[in-house]
Amino acid sequence: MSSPERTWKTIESGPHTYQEALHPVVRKNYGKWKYHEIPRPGVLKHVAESGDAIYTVRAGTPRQDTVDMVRRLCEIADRFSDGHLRFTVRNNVEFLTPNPDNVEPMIKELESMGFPVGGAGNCVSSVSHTQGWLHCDIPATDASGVVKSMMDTLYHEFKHMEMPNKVRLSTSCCSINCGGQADIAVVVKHTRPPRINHEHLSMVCELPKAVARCPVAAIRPTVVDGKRSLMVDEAKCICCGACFGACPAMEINHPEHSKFAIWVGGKNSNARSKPSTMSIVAHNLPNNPPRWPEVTDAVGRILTAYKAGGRPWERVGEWINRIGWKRFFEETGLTFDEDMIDSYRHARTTFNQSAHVRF
Amino acid sequence: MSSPERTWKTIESGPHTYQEALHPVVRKNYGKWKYHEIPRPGVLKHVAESGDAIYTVRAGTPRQDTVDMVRRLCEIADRFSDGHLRFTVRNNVEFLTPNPDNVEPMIKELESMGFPVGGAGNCVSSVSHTQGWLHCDIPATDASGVVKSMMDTLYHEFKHMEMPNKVRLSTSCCSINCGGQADIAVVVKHTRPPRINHEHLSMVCELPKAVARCPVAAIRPTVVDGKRSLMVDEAKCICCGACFGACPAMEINHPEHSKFAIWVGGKNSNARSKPSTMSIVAHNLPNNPPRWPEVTDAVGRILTAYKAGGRPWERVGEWINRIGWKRFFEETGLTFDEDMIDSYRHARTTFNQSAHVRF
Amino acid sequence: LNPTPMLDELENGPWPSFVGGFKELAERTKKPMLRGVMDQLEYSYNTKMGYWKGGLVTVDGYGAGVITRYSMIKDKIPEASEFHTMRIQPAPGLHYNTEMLRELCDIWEEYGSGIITLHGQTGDIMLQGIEQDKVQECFDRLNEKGWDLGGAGAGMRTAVSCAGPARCEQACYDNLELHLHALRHFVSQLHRPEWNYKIKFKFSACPNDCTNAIMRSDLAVIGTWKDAIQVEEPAVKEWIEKNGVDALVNQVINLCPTRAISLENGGMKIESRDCVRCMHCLNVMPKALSPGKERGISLLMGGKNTLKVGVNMGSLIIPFMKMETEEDREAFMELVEEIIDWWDDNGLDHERIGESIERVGLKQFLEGVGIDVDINQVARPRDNPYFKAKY
Amino acid sequence: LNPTPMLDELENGPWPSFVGGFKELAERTKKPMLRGVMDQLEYSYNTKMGYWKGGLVTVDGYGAGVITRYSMIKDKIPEASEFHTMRIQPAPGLHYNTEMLRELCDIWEEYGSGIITLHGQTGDIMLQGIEQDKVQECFDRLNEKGWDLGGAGAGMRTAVSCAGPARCEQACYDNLELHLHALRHFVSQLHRPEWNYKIKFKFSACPNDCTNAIMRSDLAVIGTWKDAIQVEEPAVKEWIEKNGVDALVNQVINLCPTRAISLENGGMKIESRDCVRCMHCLNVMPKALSPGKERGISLLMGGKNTLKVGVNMGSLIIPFMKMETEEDREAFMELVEEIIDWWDDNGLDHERIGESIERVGLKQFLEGVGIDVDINQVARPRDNPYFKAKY
Ligand code: SRM
Ligand code: SRM
Ligand code: SRM
Ligand code: SRM
Ligand code: SF4
Ligand code: SF4
Ligand code: SF4
Ligand code: SF4
Ligand code: SF4
Ligand code: SF4
Ligand code: SF4
Ligand code: SF4
Repeated sequence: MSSPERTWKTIESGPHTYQEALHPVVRKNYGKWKYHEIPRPGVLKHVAESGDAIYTVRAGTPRQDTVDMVRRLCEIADRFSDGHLRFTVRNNVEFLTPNPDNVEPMIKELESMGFPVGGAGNCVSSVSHTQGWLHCDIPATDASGVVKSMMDTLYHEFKHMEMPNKVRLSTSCCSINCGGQADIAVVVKHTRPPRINHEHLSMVCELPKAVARCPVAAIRPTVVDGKRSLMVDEAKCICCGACFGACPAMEINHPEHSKFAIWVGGKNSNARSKPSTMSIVAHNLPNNPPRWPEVTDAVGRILTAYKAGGRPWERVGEWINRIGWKRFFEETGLTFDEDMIDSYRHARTTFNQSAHVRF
Repeated sequence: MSSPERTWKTIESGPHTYQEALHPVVRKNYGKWKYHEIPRPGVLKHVAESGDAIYTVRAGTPRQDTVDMVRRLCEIADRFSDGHLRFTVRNNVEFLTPNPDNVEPMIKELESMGFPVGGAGNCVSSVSHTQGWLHCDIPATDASGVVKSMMDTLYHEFKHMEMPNKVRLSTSCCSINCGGQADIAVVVKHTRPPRINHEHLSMVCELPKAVARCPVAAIRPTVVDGKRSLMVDEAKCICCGACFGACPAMEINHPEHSKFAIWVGGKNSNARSKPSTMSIVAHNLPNNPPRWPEVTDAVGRILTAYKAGGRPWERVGEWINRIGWKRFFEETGLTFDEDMIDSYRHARTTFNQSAHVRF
Repeated sequence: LNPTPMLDELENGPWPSFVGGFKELAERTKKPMLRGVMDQLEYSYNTKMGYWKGGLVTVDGYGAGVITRYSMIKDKIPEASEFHTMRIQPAPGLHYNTEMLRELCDIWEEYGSGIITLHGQTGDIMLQGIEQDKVQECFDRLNEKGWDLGGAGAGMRTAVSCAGPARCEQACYDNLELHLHALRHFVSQLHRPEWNYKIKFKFSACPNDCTNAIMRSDLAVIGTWKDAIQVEEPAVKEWIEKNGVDALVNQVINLCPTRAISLENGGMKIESRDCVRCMHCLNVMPKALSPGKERGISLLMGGKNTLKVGVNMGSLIIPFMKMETEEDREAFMELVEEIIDWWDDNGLDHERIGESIERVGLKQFLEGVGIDVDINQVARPRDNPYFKAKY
Repeated sequence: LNPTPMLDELENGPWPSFVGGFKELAERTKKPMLRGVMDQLEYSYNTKMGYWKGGLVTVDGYGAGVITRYSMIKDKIPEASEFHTMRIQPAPGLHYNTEMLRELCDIWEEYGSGIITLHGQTGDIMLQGIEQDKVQECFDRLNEKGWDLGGAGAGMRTAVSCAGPARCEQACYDNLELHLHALRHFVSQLHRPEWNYKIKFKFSACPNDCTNAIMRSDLAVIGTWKDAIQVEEPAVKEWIEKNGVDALVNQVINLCPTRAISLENGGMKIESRDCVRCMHCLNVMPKALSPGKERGISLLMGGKNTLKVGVNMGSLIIPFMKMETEEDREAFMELVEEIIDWWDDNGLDHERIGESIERVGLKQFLEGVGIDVDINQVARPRDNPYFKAKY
């Protein structure tokens, strides 16, 4: 890799410094903010102890951006927020200005460029998602496409604050779920044990690594055509796909057998209830590009029910805990089935060990 | 066993019938009760839809009773409750009378015979306990003695309703805990792996049974003095005592190494919170007959703190959940230590997987 | 009586003393066995070890019901060399009339020590202290009077019921009747244990679970209801007037586990569909609130205490069954038969049914028995994608 | 551009389209790689399979930071036969000025495809689409401007911080500064991965945890406070006047997880010792309530997603540390070094630290690192007696 004509000596600086990236009003009131309000969808007003206020205008982006797009955002920042902007952990862009008069014109401008303003307060914000066919080496779908399809149907919910509380979505292109737990998550679910590409395997795989990767010890060494290879005990295999990450010959992906599952109730904040992992509520949904209608439909139903039935401050999982899983399935039209009963390591702790019951 | 001169032919009747045991007013209003009140400690008043009322007077017993005692209770029943009485699941005796005028005289009589009236409503009721040295084949202590010692110190609490909610206690003479989960439980805790009595073993033990009984596979077959025997991997052994139940040669009991642990927060009712298992809060307390002062002291501290700090309707475990384990340990003067961190099958589910924190 | 200085300490203090009782009995009856058992107990108090070992005593045709105890120190204390216990099944709900009890006492004094435990934790009357050669006759005399042995060993066990409809406004089914029915149904398997391990019923007529069924029984039959809580508005008003809105909020609304109750204009409003039948608000306001009218049972399975796997609370398996008629009870018996068959086929030796379900899998258990999957069976759907479904 | 009918469908609809963006860029810059990558993506949309395989590209002296992608169908579509990603660490809190961003864009357009992901889930700027022989020079140009590569492989990873004190009234520590400090401290282990597996920091300045630290990071540094919530009484009054007592009860009091808030004469009373710093009441009443004055961090450990063990939320390991001075930050770095040493000694290959802690035991981990046992580390003490203590 080393190029002889190189003149620059690497500075291992780690993260970029942040001071110069902060708006002067932010720098002045750093750590001295007093409260915030949400004067309208997509706009936050933070007031400092000093009495200073800063307005934040938030807009959605496709995440898979381009230099052209980024330059356009820079133009907005130069015009309306003194050359400062930031991104949120959910791929939204934010412009901070102390000048309330800049807010409306900036919104106009952003919208006209196709960046929807919203994503703040009790709305559906942008989807945290992953690489998919665009870049990853183990994906079963294209997260960006699923997300675009989904957000087209949730455009109104992004731009309005009509939900009981914040709604976080995520989408992931394999069971590993780089997109993370969320109120509602769309994640690929493998449904078949891996088929082993024996030819490929002998070339690419460190055998003991693949064996070690399996959480249920379903992979065993074997010999195929005189060459050392692996075999999968299909009765044991739980279709987790971990082996595929260790060895590309453990072919877990398949155009028809890689499906989608929908998950709900993930919550990472500590507000009220403790953080909670999400639960599966639908599986075997087809991987149906370019618009994945079955997936967007399921997500839509869940959101419709939550919007109608959630009480103020209830996150999706908290809403379900109050109304009960039974009613959740009734109201969304999804179906609870026996495979949704946990059978993994701590399954017992998910049994209903009480007489608490819903009818 | 069969005796030749036997004339009676067994009737496999199962439980005794109950109709004739019910007070006539109970029979009349069976299934038609409307509400109850607790007019004074140890007395319940149940009112039926018909307008009938029945008064229950409840009193403590030693549980390890005698025919003399039982006959005395029968006398009371004949005099004051039309020859009907019942026992509660916690060894208290109950007399049911429709006549309110019988209540006070009956209480006087019971107390004069040494049966304390109480145990109803928000009090400490009798202790659910076990066989101990009196009868069991695997006990490390005498539950009846511990219970008598404890209840002597809780006499006032049995007879008064000064607790935030019901308090259920239990006491067991080995880790098996036939006494069950309770708000506060006193249970023997083995602290040392079993010593194997090899001589005895060859005579009494079905070896594979003992091996199979161990939950952590710490028992292995071996040969001692030319005879088949067993050995214990002491690094693995978790001192559960299960093997001792299967084989009396796996000597887990020891005058000094069998200790007591105190547990809190067991709850079986579904009221409010789901039923909950109890948590260990003290261990290594000595097995100190005839009065076990260290044990009664620890129980006393917990009750004092609960009585002072619990809110109406909070059971012990619910009180702790509100105030937090940290304060529980502070207020009782007990000490949380590293062994109280779960290390068994579902340990992970007991970690504090949140930023919820108490100072 | 020999001196028992340790035990004598337990005669002090206000709580009724079992030692005092034993002594009184021994002095009156002069039974040597009583002196022996006290001497052995005193010896245990001194040496901090127990001295009983098991054995096998039973009655004609039965395989269980007597807990056999031989002394390991009979050379030192010969009077209590045998000290067996007869487990006797009381009436459901532990109801007695004095005649029943007096007969029991008389027979027991004749054949045994006169020590009676009311009651054992599993629900038996325990007649403690009898010699092997008196067991059969004692049993026959008791059996004549309607008493039968309780369970022990790897079979059906004696059951417990709460007071239930006999004296409780919360009762949602006739647990005494079902108890009688069920234990008679399994009477043979109770007397002749031949399963993997013990199995216990407990019958609580409402979710307050006054028999601790959820933790102490493999088959916990708990009363419940399907429709809305019955509310008597004037009594609610009365309660609020008496106790105040702060108490309403802090003691009722704020303690409902699913936030099914809201404060509305100073009054309470129950969103019935959010209610999980926990009983709390009914307990606080028994005059004002009662269980709904469509009543029945829930069946929870797998409760047991600590041994080997750690304490296991029963899990809700059958959310609701009507339990009013003889047919309802028969249908229930059929279900339990199927459940036990499954356990017989799938369980291991010394494995309680809850352990079998955990090991084999709840889904597999439900499929095996043919019980419908119901979301009430779990607290939540799984949080991992690690399954292979039949698609 | 070749026809991409499947992708074109994703240009419809109101949400901004990445396809539209790519096309615009491709049309303007005429880079063949962009046409290639769109053709390959279209091919994936048709065949429902992915066609990238990994490899090993990096820059001088580093062992990670570039995600290498070779096309498996380069015979069909040669233009995107290489399509590597450079992971770049942004400023903590994802703050930018336009100058920084413009420089980044200009360099990237010169050497790479011009596709930028803002941001990857781990917090990197992802510059997607560059060929191997341009990587070093591109990096050098970026590095000159203060940018450095992010993490990949079995080492320290890039971190994420929430807005924190820059724009949030809830911030309890300076997470941006600690982020910078920590990632610089571990910069070498980030660039040269040599541990068992990856390890991630995330920095949320309060328990709202706007970076999802608890689930997505092995080392979740979450702001908290020790003393009582600061209450501004007049603002509380104002809130109640505006929203009513019903809302106070149903939206605040009734949602406090530990029932730390009571209704008292129509007002609210916080029992500070019952508060677990969940943030809820502060979120509802930001004008009236603020975190206490004695602020610092909690450290949670072991968060990760599903792979192998099922999702694992981080567990509270260090309940509180002050985090104000450079010394505080240094003390924290020392602690983390010890933690990672323990993991290095005790972990297995491809085992995240949370998995190691679960396998080895929390008690053993605490002892190993020398962290004090604290009841806050567990939700409850154990419910089984199955341990052998050193007495
Ligand atoms: C900008 C951002 C942090 C950043 O530096 O990027 C942010 C900013 C704020 N968050 Fe957040 N949160 C942000 C991601 C999150 C996340 C993580 C995520 O979205 O992936 C969470 C955890 C989600 C979860 O639990 O899974 C999160 C959980 C919260 C909560 C707790 C919500 C709850 O009730 O559970 C609050 C409190 C609130 O809403 O009042 C909060 C509150 C806030 C406040 C009000 C804090 C403040 O006073 O400034 C900020 C404006 C919120 C808003 O959008 O209405 N923020 N917040 C993130 C915006 C994401 C977006 O573009 O939509
Ligand atoms: C008599 C008895 C049933 C029996 O047939 O034997 C019984 C009788 C009643 N119970 Fe119970 N419970 C009885 C054991 C239990 C048990 C089991 C135990 O004690 O081992 C429990 C479960 C304990 C647990 O959770 O571990 C139990 C949990 C309740 C509850 C729920 C308490 C809670 O808030 O968690 C109530 C509701 C209440 O207190 O209002 C209740 C309520 C009642 C009521 C008020 C029901 C009624 O309306 O008649 C009865 C009088 C209660 C009292 O003593 O104040 N009963 N009750 C038992 C008396 C035991 C004793 O002598 O002290
Ligand atoms: C007598 C009694 C205690 C008492 O004083 O009340 C008792 C006594 C014994 N129990 Fe128990 N258990 C008694 C109720 C319980 C209960 C409580 C209950 O049934 O409500 C439990 C906990 C609930 C449960 O079923 O798990 C209980 C859980 C055990 C266990 C552990 C079972 C498990 O799987 O966890 C054993 C061990 C075994 O069966 O191997 C056991 C074993 C024993 C043995 C047979 C000891 C042995 O293995 O040799 C004890 C005989 C003592 C004796 O000499 O009479 N006993 N045992 C109770 C039965 C009296 C009765 O018939 O009414
Ligand atoms: C790019 C990114 C998704 C995205 O589009 O944003 C990503 C992409 C990959 N992740 Fe991830 N992960 C990314 C954030 C995450 C996250 C979220 C986070 O960090 O907040 C997680 C869940 C949290 C966690 O750490 O557990 C995550 C959990 C995984 C795992 C499972 C780890 C586990 O122990 O559970 C793997 C598998 C592995 O490491 O073997 C993995 C592996 C991968 C690999 C390297 C696939 C592989 O094994 O070959 C993917 C490379 C894709 C590519 O071509 O670039 N990725 N990965 C994210 C990194 C971008 C960045 O640097 O900013
Ligand atoms: S979720 Fe799976 S397929 Fe998607 S980017 Fe992550 S590792 Fe790759
Ligand atoms: S998919 Fe998972 S369970 Fe199946 S063989 Fe691979 S690693 Fe093992
Ligand atoms: S707790 Fe143990 S020692 Fe006591 S009676 Fe039960 S089995 Fe016997
Ligand atoms: S005491 Fe328990 S863990 Fe130890 S050897 Fe016996 S059965 Fe095994
Ligand atoms: S369980 Fe219910 S019905 Fe039975 S006594 Fe208790 S409160 Fe009454
Ligand atoms: S019974 Fe329990 S769950 Fe139902 S409304 Fe009353 S308190 Fe709430
Ligand atoms: S985590 Fe807390 S401090 Fe950080 S942005 Fe969110 S609310 Fe503000
Ligand atoms: S911060 Fe949370 S726990 Fe503390 S008082 Fe407010 S709502 Fe209750």
